Amino acid sequence: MSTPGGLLLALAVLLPFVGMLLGLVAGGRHVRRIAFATMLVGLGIAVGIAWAWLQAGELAYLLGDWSPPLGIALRADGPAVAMLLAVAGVVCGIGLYARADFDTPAGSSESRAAFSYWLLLLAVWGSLNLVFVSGDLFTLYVALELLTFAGVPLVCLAGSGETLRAALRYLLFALCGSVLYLLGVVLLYGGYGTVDMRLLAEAVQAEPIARTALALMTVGLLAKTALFPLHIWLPPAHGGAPAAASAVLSALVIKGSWFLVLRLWCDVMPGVAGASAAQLLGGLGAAAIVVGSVVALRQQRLKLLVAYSTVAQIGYLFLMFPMALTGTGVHDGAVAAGVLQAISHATAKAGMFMAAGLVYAALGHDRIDDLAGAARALPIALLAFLIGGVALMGVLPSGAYLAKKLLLDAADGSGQWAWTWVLQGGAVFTAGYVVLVGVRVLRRPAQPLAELKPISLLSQWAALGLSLASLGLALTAVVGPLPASLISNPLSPKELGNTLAVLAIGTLLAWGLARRPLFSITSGSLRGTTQALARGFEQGDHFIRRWPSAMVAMLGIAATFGWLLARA
Amino acid sequence: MTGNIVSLAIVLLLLALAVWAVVARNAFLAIAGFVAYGLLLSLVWVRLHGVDVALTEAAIGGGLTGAMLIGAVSRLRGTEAAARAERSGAGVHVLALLLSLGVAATLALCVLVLPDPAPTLAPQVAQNLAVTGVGNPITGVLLAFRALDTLLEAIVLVIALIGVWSLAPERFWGGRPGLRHQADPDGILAYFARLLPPLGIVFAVYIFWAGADHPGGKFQSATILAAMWTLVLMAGLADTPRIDHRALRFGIVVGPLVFIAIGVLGLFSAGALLAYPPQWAKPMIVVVEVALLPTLTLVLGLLLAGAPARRGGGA
Amino acid sequence: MDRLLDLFSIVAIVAGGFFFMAGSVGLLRFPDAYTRLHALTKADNLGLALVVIGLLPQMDSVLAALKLVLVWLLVLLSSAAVSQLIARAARRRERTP
Amino acid sequence: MDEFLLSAAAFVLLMVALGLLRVARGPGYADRMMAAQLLGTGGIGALLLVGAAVGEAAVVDVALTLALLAAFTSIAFVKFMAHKDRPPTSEDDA
Amino acid sequence: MNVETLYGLGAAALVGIGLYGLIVLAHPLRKIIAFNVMGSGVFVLFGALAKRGAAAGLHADPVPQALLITAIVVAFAASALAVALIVRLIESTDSASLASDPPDGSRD
Repeated sequence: MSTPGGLLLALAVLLPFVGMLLGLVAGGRHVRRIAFATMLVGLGIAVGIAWAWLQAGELAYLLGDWSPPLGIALRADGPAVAMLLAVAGVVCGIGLYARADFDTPAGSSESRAAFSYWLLLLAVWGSLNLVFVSGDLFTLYVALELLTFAGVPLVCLAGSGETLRAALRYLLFALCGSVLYLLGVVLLYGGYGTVDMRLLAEAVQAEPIARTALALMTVGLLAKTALFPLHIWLPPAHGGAPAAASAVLSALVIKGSWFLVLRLWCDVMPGVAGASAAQLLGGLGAAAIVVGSVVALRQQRLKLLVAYSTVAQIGYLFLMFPMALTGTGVHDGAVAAGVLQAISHATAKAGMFMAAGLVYAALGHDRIDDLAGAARALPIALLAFLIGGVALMGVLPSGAYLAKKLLLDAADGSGQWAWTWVLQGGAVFTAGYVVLVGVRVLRRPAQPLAELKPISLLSQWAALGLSLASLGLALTAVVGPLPASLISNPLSPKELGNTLAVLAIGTLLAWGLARRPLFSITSGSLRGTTQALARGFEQGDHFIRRWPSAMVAMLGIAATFGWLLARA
Repeated sequence: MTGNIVSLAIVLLLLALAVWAVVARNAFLAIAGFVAYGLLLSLVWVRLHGVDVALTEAAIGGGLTGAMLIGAVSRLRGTEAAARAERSGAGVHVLALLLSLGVAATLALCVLVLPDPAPTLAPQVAQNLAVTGVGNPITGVLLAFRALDTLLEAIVLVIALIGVWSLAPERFWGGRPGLRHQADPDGILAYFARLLPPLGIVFAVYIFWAGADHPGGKFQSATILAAMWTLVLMAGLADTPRIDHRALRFGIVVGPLVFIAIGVLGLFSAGALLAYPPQWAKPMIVVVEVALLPTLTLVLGLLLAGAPARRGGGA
Repeated sequence: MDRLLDLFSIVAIVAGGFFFMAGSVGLLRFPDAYTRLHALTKADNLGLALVVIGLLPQMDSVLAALKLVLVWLLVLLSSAAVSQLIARAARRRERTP
Repeated sequence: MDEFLLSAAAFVLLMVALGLLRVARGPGYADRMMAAQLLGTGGIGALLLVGAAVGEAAVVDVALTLALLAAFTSIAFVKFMAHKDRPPTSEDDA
Repeated sequence: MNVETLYGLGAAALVGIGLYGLIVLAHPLRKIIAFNVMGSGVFVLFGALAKRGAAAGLHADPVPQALLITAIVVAFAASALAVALIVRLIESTDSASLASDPPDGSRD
């Protein structure tokens, strides 16, 4: 049955595509105008959906009035509504940022980059909305492909050889992931005669077909999400794209496949996905945090640092699985934490990429070692960067803080002490690169900075706005559906001590692992050891990002999942 | 019994061709194998009683994909030799073999333990097909029960086209896709290009109209039309249009936009988005298919032509 | 009458099958690319022609029969094109021993 | 009759499969293309036979689509060869 | 063994063959071919399932067949985008290698 307000779900999906089609035919300068008009209406629809959800609870819409299994149903529960709303906000923020970058230059009727960027941005948005609300696994396959086809050209908008290579890697690897996902869908249809998630959830049994399907689909989606060790394509793609495109890719595109993993494990097949397989997902997440963060500290360019921090942050998104699936049903708090984490990453990472782009645009480079004095020259942009980083560290009142709190509760509840360590330790790594960049940009320059190129004020505020949104996300707990009791006084000795400890250890990490010493203290043998260790990580990362290793890793993980699921 | 022997022969040949397409010494031969493989796949679909799928596979699998790959091979510029040097070591080969064997074996196991009787939606489709007014159940699924998928399919193609166009070098934006083909001096190609398209167009129209009640439909029809268009382009008889041409852009978006418009109309006339009012279902479906035909033809043809590569002012 | 038509079909199709066999054997046994090409083009076109002729009486309508003939003509066309291509490839092979 | 048609289809397929051995043996580029050619013709023949056997009239449409697209693909191959004096990457030709 | 199982097993083998090619082949164009082989394996599997679902006077379950048509189109779009990328990559770098530069960690 369709619910009141359910139609909004269909509109949220169709509107961005209509905007894209109209933009395509109108062309030229109209493209950007149409994109902004679409954003305005789309944001309205997203708010409307949230409103309807608060009134009525879950929303549903049957397209063509055909009910599943014959027809396709759109549904939105809490996580879907939250993601819809967040994505609408982030798209608008990114749009404001990109307004100046992707303008049709005077004298030309249409420019390639602007035309493509706005249309692809709308395409990404429509596809993501479809991912969030579709209740049909096959439609989701199409949605994932849409997302990939829109994301790949964004990578190489700049058109250089290196970005083309990155885009091709991304496309090919993502395609492998899609085939595996489709294979799972096919198996599920063969076993249960439907691709509707709700009906599948009722029908599915812990038997070989469902296990194989889950293992294949999960690993396919992990490849599209770029969870370590399947992050073969992410750093070059996110690091090489124009900042406005990187923001889309890093903040939004990877969330689509992640969200689908969440759906599969927690909604469709929680009975098939046992606790031990969830431990593996969490374990990969933990590995992603360590490797991604260490390699991020080794980067010489700001954008690549942010790209590798995305590798680490994707790991955080998967830490919720061990807490959510403990073998006794699904822990809602952990799921909420995952969604919250995704949203805080989406906002903060968009802000950070945008800030990095502004730095590049103003200085003509983004070499971290040469950023001395940048904080004074570009206060808003670097504030946006650092606030985004601080928000990701999980400091009050950021969304990441709330997510961490929820997960710690869940971990306590199920007695999983090991994960509390990972959760606490993760913040330390984030602190590491925040401190690293902070120290570099706050330093006094040896010689005065060269003439800065003008950058758009709107873009700077858009970046800062998104970062601030991430930092203030925990406040939604006060008004929203989450318990406000999770928030404590940020200046209480416990919180303050925690934050300071995280910063201190982060500083230590930055000192030990960064390529250039953080302070001009003569480095002792300790730093020699940590440097060797960091180089080892880098080489390991390089090895695992070669095509054959990544493919072998993909299938190896699938096999491990299969084994764990069969054992449970 | 005899049927099984035919199927066994088909499967064995299919596997042999798949191996050929994968391990062939160079890309050209691999594609030759792949085209033959695509042809044989149509036979598989006929054996599996999927004539609609067979038509699609015949048009896309061997046809368009094969021609597209061949076009790409001529532009590889010796990168194949370089790729050979990059070949992975024996260890990787063994590992790859083991893992793919593992996946294949797991799948085979799944095939053997599939539930019996098989779950199916065929009765539900048969029961509800009358409402849609079309006789071909697949058309019914594609344009009524799962209309969203078909709409998204058209949008996927448009997005892929935007992606392909976005690869153009800056200076060629708005220009013509692909290389300019010279008319073949000895005329054989031009001869083919004059002979085949009329045939193809008649057949495409036939397949299109058949689609409502028999196997066929807009997609298969559009693929044939796109192939004929490409043939004319290859022979140098016509040139690709400039991508900033207004009429071209309009043709690209008309299908999905009309589809969405009719879907919204359903909201008022039938009470749900993408629903058709009962007596009007078939005419509406035909309108959607007619609108999708130019979109699919243009997009498929342009995807084959590639990114804008020339300025190509004037006609 | 039906019996007679069936018999005709059977004879024609068996003959067609024979030519396909001849094509394959020729492809395998003949000594060089040229003779192989010669054997092949004869064999497969004749084979398909006979199969088509054999199937004609089995068709329900004139339209179907017409389509059948068209299939054969189109295959003939493409095989002519491809043979030319193959001959060119074989010639080059000869030039560069 | 249907049994016969199916057997004939199986026979044709087995024969063209025999031709595939040529691909394994080579030696040249031309020979492999010939095998592909034989396979195409045989495949369409088998398709027609199977279609007549199962009484699915639309199979002729499939065959026609295949023939049309095969002609198109062959021309693409020819065009490609005409452009290149030699295939760019046929190491077994050199 | 019935026909559907036969094709189902064949499909499993096709997926394996395609996967193997995807892992070991170096040239991206060859990967595309392998990807298509693997994809068609998935399609044939789906087709076999559709055949198993024959009921109510239909020779096969039409829903998977309709999904297959969509999936074939999507796979074609994927191949087209990939081919365009390969052509453009070769045009601008004269190389189709996907390998990235090694980390220069040893230089500091």
